[in-house]
Amino acid sequence: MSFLAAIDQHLPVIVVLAPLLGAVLVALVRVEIASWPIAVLAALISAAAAFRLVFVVEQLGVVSYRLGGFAPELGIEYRVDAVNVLILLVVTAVSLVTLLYARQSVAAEIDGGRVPWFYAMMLVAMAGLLGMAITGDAFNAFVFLEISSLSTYTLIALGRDRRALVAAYQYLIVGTIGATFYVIGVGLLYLATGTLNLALIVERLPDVVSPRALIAAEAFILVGIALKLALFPLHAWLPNAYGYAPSAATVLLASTATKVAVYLMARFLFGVFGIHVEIGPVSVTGVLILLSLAAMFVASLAAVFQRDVKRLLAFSSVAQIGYITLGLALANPAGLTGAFLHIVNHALMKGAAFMAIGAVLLRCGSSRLDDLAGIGRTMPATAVALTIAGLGLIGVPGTSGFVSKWYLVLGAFDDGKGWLAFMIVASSVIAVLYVGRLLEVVWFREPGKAALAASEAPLSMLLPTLLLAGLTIFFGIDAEMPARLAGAAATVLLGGHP
Amino acid sequence: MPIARLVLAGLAGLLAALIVADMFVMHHPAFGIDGTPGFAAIFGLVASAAAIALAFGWGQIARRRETAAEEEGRDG
Amino acid sequence: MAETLLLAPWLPLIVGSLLVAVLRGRVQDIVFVATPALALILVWSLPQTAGPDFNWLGLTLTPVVSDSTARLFGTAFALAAIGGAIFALPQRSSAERAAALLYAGAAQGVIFAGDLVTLFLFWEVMAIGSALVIFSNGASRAGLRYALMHAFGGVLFFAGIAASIGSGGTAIRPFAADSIGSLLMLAGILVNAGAPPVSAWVADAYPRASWSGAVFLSAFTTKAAIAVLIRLFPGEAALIPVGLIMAVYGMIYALLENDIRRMLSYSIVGQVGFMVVAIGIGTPLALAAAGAHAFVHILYKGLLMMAAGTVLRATGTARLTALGGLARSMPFATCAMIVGGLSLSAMPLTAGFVSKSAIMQALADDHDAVAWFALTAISAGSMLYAGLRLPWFAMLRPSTPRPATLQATPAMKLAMGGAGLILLAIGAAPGLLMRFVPGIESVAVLTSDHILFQLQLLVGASICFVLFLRLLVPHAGTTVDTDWLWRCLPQLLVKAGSALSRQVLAALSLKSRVDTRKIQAISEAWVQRTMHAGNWRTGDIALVATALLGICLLIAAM
Amino acid sequence: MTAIASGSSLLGLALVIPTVVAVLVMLLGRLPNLRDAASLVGALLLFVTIGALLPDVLAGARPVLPLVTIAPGLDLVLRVEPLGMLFALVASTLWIANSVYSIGYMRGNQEPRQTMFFAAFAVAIAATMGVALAGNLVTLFLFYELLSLSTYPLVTHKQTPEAMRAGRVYLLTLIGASMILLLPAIVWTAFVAGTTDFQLGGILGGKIGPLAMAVLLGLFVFGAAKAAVMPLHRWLPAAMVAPTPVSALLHAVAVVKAGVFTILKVTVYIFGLDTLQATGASQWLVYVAGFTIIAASLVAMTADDLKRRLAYSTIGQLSYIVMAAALASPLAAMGAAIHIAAHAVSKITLFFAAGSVYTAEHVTKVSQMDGIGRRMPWTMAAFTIGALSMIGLPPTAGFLGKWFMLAGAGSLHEWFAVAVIVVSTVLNAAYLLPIAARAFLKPAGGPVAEAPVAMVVALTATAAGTVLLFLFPEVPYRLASALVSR
Repeated sequence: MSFLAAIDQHLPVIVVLAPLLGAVLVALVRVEIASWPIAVLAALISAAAAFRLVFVVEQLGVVSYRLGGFAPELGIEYRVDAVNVLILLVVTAVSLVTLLYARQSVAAEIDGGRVPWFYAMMLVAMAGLLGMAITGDAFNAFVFLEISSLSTYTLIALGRDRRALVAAYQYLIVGTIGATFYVIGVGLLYLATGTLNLALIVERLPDVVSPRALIAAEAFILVGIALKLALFPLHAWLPNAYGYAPSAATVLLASTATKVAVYLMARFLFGVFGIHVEIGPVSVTGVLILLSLAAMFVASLAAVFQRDVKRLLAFSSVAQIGYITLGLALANPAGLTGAFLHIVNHALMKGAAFMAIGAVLLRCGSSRLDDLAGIGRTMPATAVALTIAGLGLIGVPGTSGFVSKWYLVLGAFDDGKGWLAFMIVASSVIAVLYVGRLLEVVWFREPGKAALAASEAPLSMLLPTLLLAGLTIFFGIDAEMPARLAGAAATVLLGGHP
Repeated sequence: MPIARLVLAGLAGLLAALIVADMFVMHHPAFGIDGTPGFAAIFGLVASAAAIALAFGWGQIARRRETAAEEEGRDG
Repeated sequence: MAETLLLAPWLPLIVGSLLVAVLRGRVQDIVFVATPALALILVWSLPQTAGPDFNWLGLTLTPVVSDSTARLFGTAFALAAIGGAIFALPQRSSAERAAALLYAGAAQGVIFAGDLVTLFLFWEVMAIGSALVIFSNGASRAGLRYALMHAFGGVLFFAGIAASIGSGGTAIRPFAADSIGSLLMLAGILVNAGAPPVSAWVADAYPRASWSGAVFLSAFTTKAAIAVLIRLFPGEAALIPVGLIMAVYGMIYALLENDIRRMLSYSIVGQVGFMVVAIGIGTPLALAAAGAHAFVHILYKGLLMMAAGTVLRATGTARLTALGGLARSMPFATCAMIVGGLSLSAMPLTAGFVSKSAIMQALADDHDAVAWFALTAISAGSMLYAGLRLPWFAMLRPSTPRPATLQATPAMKLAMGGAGLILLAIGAAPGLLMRFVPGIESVAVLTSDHILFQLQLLVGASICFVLFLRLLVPHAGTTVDTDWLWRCLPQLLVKAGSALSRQVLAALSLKSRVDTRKIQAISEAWVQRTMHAGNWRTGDIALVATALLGICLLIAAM
Repeated sequence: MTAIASGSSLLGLALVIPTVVAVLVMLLGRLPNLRDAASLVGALLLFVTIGALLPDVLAGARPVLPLVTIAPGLDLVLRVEPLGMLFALVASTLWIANSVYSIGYMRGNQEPRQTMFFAAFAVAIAATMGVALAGNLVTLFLFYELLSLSTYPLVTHKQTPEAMRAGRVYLLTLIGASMILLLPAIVWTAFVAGTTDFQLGGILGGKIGPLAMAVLLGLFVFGAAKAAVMPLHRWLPAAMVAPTPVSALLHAVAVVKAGVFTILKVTVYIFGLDTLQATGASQWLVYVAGFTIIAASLVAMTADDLKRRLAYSTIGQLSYIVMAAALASPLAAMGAAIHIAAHAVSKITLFFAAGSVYTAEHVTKVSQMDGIGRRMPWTMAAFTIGALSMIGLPPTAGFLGKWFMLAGAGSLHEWFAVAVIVVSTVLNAAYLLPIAARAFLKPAGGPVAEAPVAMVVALTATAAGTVLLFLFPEVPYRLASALVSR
């Protein structure tokens, strides 16, 4: 057995362990200068492992890793298939790019002494998210959920604005409620089936005698996750959290945190309960479609009226999550492909957008819309990245946003829901409004004092920003790779073989 | 205006002569009445008078003293 | 076949137009006179066979084809161009010369066109050429009005052709005015013919040309329209009333007019009215008569315009109020004016008598009493203005004559003399005209009853003239005409419209201001409350989440 | 097979050449002569490339060049068909004239930022080629947007507050309309028809009701705001602040033509003329376009600013094409196609003349043009020819398209359309001829002094082209026939 093959065997655990160990290392060293390289290295290892996993999974289909070698009933199983490998890839890649980006932004936004804490928390959050994605154990997922949540509260609280503390507190309470709901649901499942392993739960579900307990479990779990993924109308924590967190943290959270929650929901919906289960007279898909649509429209409209760009983008995120859950609710290959594509694409473009705003914040000290006036003249490259990201949010052809919406529309039609396709298109029109408003200010307004004083973002921030923006364009023109991965994920979720 | 009266008398004489001559020629009337000797003379008198009356009357109504002089001057 | 194209009568004229634009001096003079002469030769050498075809834009174009109508009009147009060119030799304006030759060439093109598209193309070039003749005299506003009128007539004709092309291709054939397409065609042609309600363009435009340019203008446009009517709408009954109105209109306005050239322009409309009536009758005789009258009319109206041009050139004015007593100083022009005026009045032994007789004969044969009597009466009226009023007030009446600074040159005299001689020759020997106007040989012209009839009519008119001379004295001023429709009405409409729109706008803006304020208030409240754009309290979030869960559980419990 | 293969490589070249020119221009910024030579040579090469495509297309070949597959069922493809061929031919031909003219204009007026100008121009041409040769709606949309973006720096070239404001209106209208209307229309089409490929006879027949079809058509027509159908016409007069070569680009070579081209292409290849005719879904557009024609002509009559008058003239002329497309008859569609070419060559002449007058005498208003024809005879003679073409008088190109439009309207008994054309012809004459009359008939007031030679050469060439196109309409006619034949 070669060295590489040995590593291949342990890839699932490397993905999670690398950032966790990195965090510990950063926390122990506690030197400002050293923390960033360590964090980047940890993220790099994790990303490399995730990247490798993609190939392994494509070959093997499913990679199961038993921690400590215990049988699934007792121990914890890490289970990687086409679905979560995509999530792993997104989370690690975006985290890596975010960390690359973070150095100067963090140096400017966070007090020197707290910088190591920040990186440590970033890594912990990353590890938590990865763990949620990779684990095949319902309770273990809860543990990772808590890990990621706790670190996230800290990250938000590190924001220099005092409102960041309020936002963090709010998120803490809401997140705890969500986690509690989730763990109650898992407990109910355990009572019914006697196991916490998802695969085993699925096996045993047909024998469950009390459907009520099951439905109650489903309700607790789904509402709990919905809180975490900011499904409308449980999204109210998100704009504040994203708005006041340090820029780098916002990038990480916006690009990955909600996506992992979406993944978890998909896992439970498709893998455990079955998407077509009905809660009484109400079908899950119907409710989900309804809420998704509400998110798409109401949150988009709310974004139109925002005065702070970070909040604007945050509301936009709520809307974009609506697209993703809509894709889940469609529950057909095209719709699911669209949903997973959008997870990828939204991570890229929202990451780019928040990175650009972070750069503006660094240079102008404000993310208020009015202060961005004319920034296109003094920070052209940043503004270009912001523009590309904005176009992606609209779904302009040539950007990746178009491709994912294309699949969503396709899915709607496949489902015989032409009106839904129309709604998708119509909500994109609202996106035109808020993105147009942003771009109008950035490019066409006369520069204000702040904008005139600003200079182009430092290269270390600019390059990651442009990288994500560039990928947004690239995947808009050649979406073969992400479409293939998302398609595989959809196939797996729908019960087929990859 | 003696000259005018002279001319008028001359024309009247000419017309009388023509009418007389008209009585001695073979007519090819198309509508009957136009074959009557002297019809054309009477018709000519009446028609001309009517034309003058019509034109004069219309001139009283529609004639404007001012010309489009400013433009004619400019246009040459 | 294609070499027939080289015999196209319009070709030397259009080439000549370009040459004249480039050349100067004596060579230009030669080209200017020689090309119409060459055109006349070509009119008669062109074989009356099927013309050559060209494919253009998916259409089959026949740029030149000859028949007897074409030859008749072609001859008249060529003569007018020759006479006009000779007459215009003292006029040194290269622009006018080039425009005149282009105009004459396009008119020939209309006559010899073998299909509707070619016809229309030349029709438009004719409009451009004639407008340029007016423009070349510096008459920008009149030229623009003229150009707009012809753009209007042209596009009507164009639309008609384009609409009719679906049913029957582009062949030149008789149409019936029963579809909108053919009605559009008819309307377009009638605009050029000077039919009501746009008749006023003739008198508006032609007098704005130079003393020589008006000679060309008087010849082509309206008569080309007559030729086209003969080809496309023979026997269209609607033309009879149209022609009658034109004849009456032309007579009345000519009787009132002070400016000689405006009077002659009104007279054109009146005389074209005779032809239009004849085309409306539509019998072979009537059509031939219309053609013959057009031929003769081109000659005598040309002669009259030359006489008027001579007076204008000599004295600087063509207003009757400013003229008089010129007979002695300008005997040649006076003679020309009298010959032309008498020919217009159809005096026996002039050419006008021949062609008008043919028209009256056609009306009589068709038993069209109303038209016959009306046109007979108008003939008497024509005598009043053209045979009597014009020469009397312009030349003969005793008055202190304005000094004639520029005497007619030999070339001008040659042109006038030539035209006058042809008119008298045809009048004396009608066979000259009848020979190449097949169909009117049967008309009795120089018979004793006919001559006597006409003489009585004219002498009767003369008696009236002497009797009512005071009523016919020219006055300065203009008569309100149909051009009020496009010269005054739009201004009134614009004024009224802008006043109205200003009020409407004021009302609207007041209303919209109120509305926007209201909308703003509502939207802001909506944003604050409904859109969740503000901050939620944490408790609210928890409440919503719990409620959602509760609903789920409630449903599950049921 | 070889023909098609070479055809596809030519397609690629059509995009590559202007792109390379753009890069070269940027690189050669310090060497103005070489830089401008690059533009000229590029224009010539592009013309040759497009010209080389012509025989194949006329012979019935439809070369295809797949660019990239975004995702299954979502391709970027270039494909030549007669209408695109015509548009590409027009744009590439006029690029030559415009390059010559621009060099004269930019140097004559000592404009700043010339390198940026020529580079953006070349990119705009590349985008135009993409629009013309697009094989499906998605490809067309991409290049359409690229065209909007690449012309923005040209519109704001002067960088005055007024220019920036105009650029804002320009970009917001064009991009906004395309995002809000055109893109949904494309997506809708894609999912109704299952494809966005342009296919003769349309792809929507029988798949969508008449009302929905009318709505979809509306999305396309107003989404393609470059066509300036009222009420989305304001950007065009606003963009008049740009230098004249840019106006020429907007009005003649690329931008507005891209708009009407899109509409015409959509009516022919997406809806299908027969389908539109059978359902009457485009009837409303006849009225809207007709209103635009008349209203624009009336506004033009009141405009004293020369370029503004020309801008409203363009709005009217564009709606001729839109109206002809809405008539949905083969004849009218042919007229629309031919009018794209005819209007391009004559409107570029008018703008060249306007710019020439500006360069030589800094005259921008009609009321200042007394006797200018005597001082600048070549310029104003060309202007007059262009004006005649706008009116549609023979022997100028404007006649050609009008002929087919009228024939189409007449054969369908669309008397409203006929009346609009009749009235607007008179109005066109009423606002254009006075300029020529004023220029030539008023006293000269000065010696003959023409604009720089390059400009005079360019405008003389396009004026000659206006007449030559009338005399030899073979190529546009055959392409237009191929457009509607099956």
